[in-house]
Amino acid sequence: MNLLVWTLTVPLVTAAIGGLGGPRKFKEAVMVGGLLLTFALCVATARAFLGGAVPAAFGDALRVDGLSALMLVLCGYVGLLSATYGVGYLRRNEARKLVTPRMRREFYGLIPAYVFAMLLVSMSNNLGIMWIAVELTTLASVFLITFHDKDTSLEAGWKFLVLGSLGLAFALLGTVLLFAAGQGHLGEGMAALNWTHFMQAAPSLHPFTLRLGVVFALIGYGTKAGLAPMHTWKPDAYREAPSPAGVLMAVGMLNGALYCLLRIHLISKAALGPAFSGDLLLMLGLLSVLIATPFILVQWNLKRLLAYSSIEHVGIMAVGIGLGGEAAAFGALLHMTYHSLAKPVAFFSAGTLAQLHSSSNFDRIGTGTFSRAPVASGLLVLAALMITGSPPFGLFFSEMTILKAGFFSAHVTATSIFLAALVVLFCGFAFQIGGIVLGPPRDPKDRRVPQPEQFDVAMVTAIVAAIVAIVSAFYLPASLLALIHAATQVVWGSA
Amino acid sequence: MIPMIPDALRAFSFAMLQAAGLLALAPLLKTAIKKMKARLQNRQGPPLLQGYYDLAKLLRKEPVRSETASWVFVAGPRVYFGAAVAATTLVPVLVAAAPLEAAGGILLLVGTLALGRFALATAALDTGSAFGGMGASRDMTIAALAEPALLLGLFTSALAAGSLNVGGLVRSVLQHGVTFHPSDLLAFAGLFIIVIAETGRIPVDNPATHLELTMIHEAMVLEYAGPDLALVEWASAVKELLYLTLLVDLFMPAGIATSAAPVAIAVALAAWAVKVFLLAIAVTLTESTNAKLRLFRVPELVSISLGLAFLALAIRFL
Amino acid sequence: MLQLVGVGVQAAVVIRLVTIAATLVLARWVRTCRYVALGGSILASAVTVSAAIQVLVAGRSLDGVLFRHATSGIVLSYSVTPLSAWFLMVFGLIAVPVAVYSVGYFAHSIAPSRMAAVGSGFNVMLGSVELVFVAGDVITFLLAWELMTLATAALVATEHEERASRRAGYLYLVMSHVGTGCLVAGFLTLAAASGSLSLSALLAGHLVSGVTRDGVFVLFFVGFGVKAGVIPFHVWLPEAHPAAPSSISALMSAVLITAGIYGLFRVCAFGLGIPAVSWGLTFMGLGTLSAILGVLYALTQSDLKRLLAYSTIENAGIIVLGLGAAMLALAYGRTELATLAAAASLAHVLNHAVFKGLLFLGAGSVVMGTGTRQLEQYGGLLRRMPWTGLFFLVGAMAIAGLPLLNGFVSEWLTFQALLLGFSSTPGFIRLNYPLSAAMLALTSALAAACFVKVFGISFLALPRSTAAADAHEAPPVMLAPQALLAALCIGLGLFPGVMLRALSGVLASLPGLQPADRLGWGSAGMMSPVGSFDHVVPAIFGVALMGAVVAAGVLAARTGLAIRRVPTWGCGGELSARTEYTATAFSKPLMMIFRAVYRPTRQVEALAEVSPYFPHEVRYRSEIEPTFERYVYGPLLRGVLRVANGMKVLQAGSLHTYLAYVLALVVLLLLWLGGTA
Amino acid sequence: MTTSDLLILCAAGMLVSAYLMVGQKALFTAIRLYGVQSLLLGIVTVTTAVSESRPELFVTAAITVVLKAILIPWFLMRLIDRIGIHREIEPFLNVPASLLVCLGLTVVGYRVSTGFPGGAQGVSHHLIGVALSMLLIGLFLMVTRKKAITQILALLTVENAVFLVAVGVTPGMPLVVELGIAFDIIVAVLLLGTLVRRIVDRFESMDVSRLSKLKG
Repeated sequence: MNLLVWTLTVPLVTAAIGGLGGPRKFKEAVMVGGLLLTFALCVATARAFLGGAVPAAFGDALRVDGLSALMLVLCGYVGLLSATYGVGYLRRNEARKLVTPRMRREFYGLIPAYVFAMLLVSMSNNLGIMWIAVELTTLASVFLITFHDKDTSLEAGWKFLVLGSLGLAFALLGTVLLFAAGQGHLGEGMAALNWTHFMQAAPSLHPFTLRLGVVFALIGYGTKAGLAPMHTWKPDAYREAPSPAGVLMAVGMLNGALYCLLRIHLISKAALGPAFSGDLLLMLGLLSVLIATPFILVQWNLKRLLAYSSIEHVGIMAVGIGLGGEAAAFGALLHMTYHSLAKPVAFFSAGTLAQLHSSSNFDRIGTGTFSRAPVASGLLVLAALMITGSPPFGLFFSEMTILKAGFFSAHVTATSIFLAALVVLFCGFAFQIGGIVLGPPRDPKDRRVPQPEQFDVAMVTAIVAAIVAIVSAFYLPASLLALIHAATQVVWGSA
Repeated sequence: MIPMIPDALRAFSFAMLQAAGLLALAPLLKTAIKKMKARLQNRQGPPLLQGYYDLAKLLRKEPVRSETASWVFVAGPRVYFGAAVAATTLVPVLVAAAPLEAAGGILLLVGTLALGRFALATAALDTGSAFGGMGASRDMTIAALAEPALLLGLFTSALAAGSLNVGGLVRSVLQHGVTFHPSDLLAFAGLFIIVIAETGRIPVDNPATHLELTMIHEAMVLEYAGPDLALVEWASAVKELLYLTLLVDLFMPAGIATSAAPVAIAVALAAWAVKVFLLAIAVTLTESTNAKLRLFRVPELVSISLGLAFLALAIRFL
Repeated sequence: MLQLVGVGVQAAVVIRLVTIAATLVLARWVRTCRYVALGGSILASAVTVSAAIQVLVAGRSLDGVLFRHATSGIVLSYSVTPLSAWFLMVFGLIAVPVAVYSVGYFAHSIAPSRMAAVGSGFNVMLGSVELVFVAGDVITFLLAWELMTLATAALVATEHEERASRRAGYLYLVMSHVGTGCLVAGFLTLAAASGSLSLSALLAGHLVSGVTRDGVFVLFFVGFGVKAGVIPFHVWLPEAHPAAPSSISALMSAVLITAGIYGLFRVCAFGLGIPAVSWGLTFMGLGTLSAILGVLYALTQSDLKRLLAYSTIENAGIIVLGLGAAMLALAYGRTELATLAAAASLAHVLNHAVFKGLLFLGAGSVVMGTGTRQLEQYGGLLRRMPWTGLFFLVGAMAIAGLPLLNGFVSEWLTFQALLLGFSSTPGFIRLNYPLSAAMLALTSALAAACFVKVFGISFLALPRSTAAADAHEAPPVMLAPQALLAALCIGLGLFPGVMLRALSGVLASLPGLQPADRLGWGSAGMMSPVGSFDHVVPAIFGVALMGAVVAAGVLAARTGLAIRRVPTWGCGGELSARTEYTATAFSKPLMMIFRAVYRPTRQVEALAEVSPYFPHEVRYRSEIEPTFERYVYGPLLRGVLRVANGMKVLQAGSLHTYLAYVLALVVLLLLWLGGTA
Repeated sequence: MTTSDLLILCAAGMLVSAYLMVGQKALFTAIRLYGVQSLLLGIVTVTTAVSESRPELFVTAAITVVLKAILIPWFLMRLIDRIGIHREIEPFLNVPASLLVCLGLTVVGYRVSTGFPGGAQGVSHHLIGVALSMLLIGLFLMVTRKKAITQILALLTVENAVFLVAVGVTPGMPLVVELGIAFDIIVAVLLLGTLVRRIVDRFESMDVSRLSKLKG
């Protein structure tokens, strides 16, 4: 059976088993094992691609090119991480009698399901399938957001669902309009919605319809990616979702949505030239970075902080793509890669701290966590340095690449604003993280005495993720690098 | 470039000679001013040799030191004295060349005097008496305010003469012929004020006061006795003479010897004595016609001299 | 030989990395960890210095590749120019002694649990500074620059339980980061113009012109000015220095500031083509301002390290003043003058590093010995800590610019530059030279007053607190470095020619300058390049001075009588520390005279029981107004936060608002698309 | 009357239904209006299928009618019966003003529709114009209405608009995609429904404007 199909089946099956029930150990084993296998399959697929093959299934509805391959590997990796961390996460809650059977079912069922949806997005070559897959991620994440079933989580869930569905409606309209733009040039049936066909037919697409379609598609998928001003669901969702799910959203959903944006952008680029959708992306990206800035400066909650940081990062990537040019595109993809590697560390350490203090609000966490949770705090600082693009970590290089491209391009003013925002962002982050990590240890008389930090599977996952992220800054496996370059070829091929 | 050994020897012996001469004459100047002042107040005043008697007495006295003081207290007067004496080797007195001209010029001179002051002020803090600190603080304050005016005044002449080395300066003035330029007057006035301030004369400081609270220099050396005090007094006297000589060199070098011929030397000596004496009279008149200023009025005085110096510079070179 | 240099640079980096790794691994074994960290640091610095000296000797710069970031295709390259070699040498002269000192210092004042962190931070900081000096391309430079900032910030916040330390660290971090932002913008603008990333290509000048050029200049000036501590970008400095451990403070003053100066030299002065007149004037003006305000603020401080920090601002000002003179000279095409001024500036970089390093190390010993930074708590330390006292005195005299010590040398050169500038600059602009000269004179005199106060109040007379009364002398391992630096102060003071000879090649390598061999006069003397305007040979004078001092000693010792020790007269009362003159009192007259600058506020309350004329206790507190903090940075920060808070309404929690954003965006885009194909 | 007239009539009908939704507050009526709207959409689909002889559109029509004109309205009615809340509370913008805004939005929609191949005349032009206007009006409803149910209805209106476009300007989406989309919509509606239930249970109200704890 086809490699891609396997890659999709495994997480689906895992989800099914996880959702059904059974002893905890068994479920844990299934989830971790399944997602490990999935990751392996993703890597295998990528290898196959690098081997020169173009893995495809269902008449090119699923097709793996450079971009997809990169996405697959990243999604697989993040899926695995969130599975292992998730096991630890749930165990911690079990230990504190916080877990209901419903939660177990949802947790072990939804996380693999989510991974499945992400993978489906990443390998979809058919705009219709792509849309359906994205919708699936949305539906799955609603449960994860309302996982803890608190007032706030209901609120967050509702907002997410309404905004998300609206976005998807727009995305659908966009898809329809793109399809309409290709009247009679796309062929018949299922294949008519294939991205590859669009690329071939690009010159003969009807420009206005196409423009309209691109606009709606960008808004639609932009909502999922969390580009401003459609970003508003993100802080709420991230705060409410359990950290493992948070990672899936912050990396998986973000990458997936970015993937969709890229596909649309590429069609429009092929048909209308890079300027049209490029400028739109640049504008939205810049807006995102600018919007994220003040909220990071005056933030009151650790996870919301991370949410705004991911709004910032999707903005950075959008800017990178919008700037145009191979260097910038490469920078954006490199940024995506490094972000996918670094963000989990942030989520895991923050999640741990939040669990220890049974809240992610700064006032509850207090100051001087170094003294009571050295490992988590250390990782948090490390992660903060990484995601603020400090040297010598990877994001420094990717941001430098983008900035350089920006100053070399015609968009100097935009890039300068962008740079200024980055500076302020860094300061805000330093302030917030420093505020909780440093300082005197909170007084022992405090009644909300935090849990002690213990060395469990979640912690191990966090540490491993951190090591991977650090090493990757200096050394990326040649094959992964090849993938990034291949992806760059797709996004800004000389062809 | 560095003077060969024989020249070095010659230079140093010359230096010693000149230093000794100034050392010998300094007490005389001090007493002379005292006496003239007394006369202006219809008093008899001390005998002209009083300065020498005092020094002799002090040098013979038993040295008394505070038990809270450290070696810095001992070093203070010696460095102060040394600096004052060494400084004399940088200015020409009778011959149009400073003995240690090779060593440096005006900047070094000013620096050396600052060094002496630094040493004495530091030492003054060593005894733990409040007056020492008070004196040190005030002395450093006034010196700090005087410094820019002093240097600017000196720079004016130096720039005019195209040399920052006192000897070279004198020579170039001589060879261009002693001419008068209005800026000289301003510069001179400015520098004269500074000399008054630096030598602790009325209206800045009152060398004759016995009320500690109004003291500046005197307060600083209040804890010294015997030989130490002698060194301080003597050094101050030399410093004063040095300043007057500097004024002479800068503004009325006429008569200074350009060769080592005995006659020339003799003439130079006479000329120098007269000029210094005139300046001494000027100092006396200032002292007796002014009242001592409050400490916080001193800045105004000094800023006047700074203004004068700057004006001199301006009208000379613009 | 030059190949060796390359090896040296790489070797140094490798040693650093290994050291850092080892330090972290050995975290558990505190002693070993400390020795490894500092030993490695010493080794690395030594290697760097040797490399630097080779370049100085060869007089040619050397380029090479350090590390190739395969992922982003970014290449980190190094290029040791004579200029960077000079700064590297300065760096090494301080870094090695400080490391030795820290062997003793850390053992005493760093919590064992933090040894690994501090040790590795120490190495990261030094390594990144080295990298800043040798960076051959923009990315390397920015990377090193940012790393340097982060490491230093972390070290400043070592005592992060103290609010002050956190605040200082954060203030420093933010200001430097804004600076870095400016640098990124500036460098990338140049890079875009040149199409290359190598500094040598970027800084060839002529890349940009007109407004762009001025804009870039401003960017760089801000970027480097922050690090250099030039007023008005100085506010972080007096906060960060006291907060950091003393050996780190020494590094910050002597090395970190120097990195900023390096930038000003490399880019602002000699990297953007022939400087504009306005640039030179800006530098001279702000330099003078920094010098005078720095020393004035230093005067009134009662916290020893804070005082030293302000005096660092003063010296940075003097350096920048010299540089400004050089730039102005270049603008008028006066090579000789430019060379002289640049020489003065570079010389002062070295001298300041030496004596300020010395002073901070001394301060470290004192703080360690007494456990406080407050001058008012010291007194009589010379008895308990004779050696520290002696070395500190040397440093104090050097920084006061007294002859025979190195401070005098660079001040002499600066004065020469200013005077020469006056006589060789056309028009009214020339008048700013004597003004600067006068201010410089005032500065050095005030510095003298300031350090009389520091030394006198802390080391002399009676102890003012029990802490001072039972202070203990620092161990030899901490004294030796001070001895070395003190010796350097004297050596450089007596043989300035040596330094100038070393500078000659450096100056020759700077565009628009000529070799400065005419400055040195033998190895003992200096002379002004034009005619026989002025020269100085401190050594000769030193002999005379020694002679005179000895003579004085003999003269005074002539009477054979034994010395009688008596208590100091306590005005009738019995003498105690409370009757001593305090640091505050010492600087009071100047505070009154310059009240326009200080805007002092004072409150005196006399607690009297019987009659107001006999208070049994008088409380006096006086503080000077932190002008820049209050009128520039405070409002700025508040403004930013206000805006940020205002933005919060965007995320007020109402789903309807969020939907409205989307509606608005859609409608806007639709209108923008219009219709009618 | 020609097919094109029929199409335009239905489209107009849909637009009117959207306007009516804006115009009143009774939830039942709103749901019925939605049902009618979906029915009209179905008719449009069938008509196009006949006129352009595109049999696969019959399936689409079937899905539309069954799903949107019957199932979903039924589900929503049941929902509000359970909850027992029947009237929309005062919206953020009063009715006359809302209608004015919607008028403006319609203008925008039509203006844009002139950019299509059909140009400013022909059926497709009207269909697109109506669709885009409905889309904007739906979105506007979501912005102004406070009740969760109304927001769902508004969302579904937007969905209808999208389908109208699909029918109006495309040769019909591929069947698989159609089914997928339909499935997704069902799930979405169910999800929304359950969420509404939970919200009501929790907050004793369906007023989503009260859900504003999460700020900043």
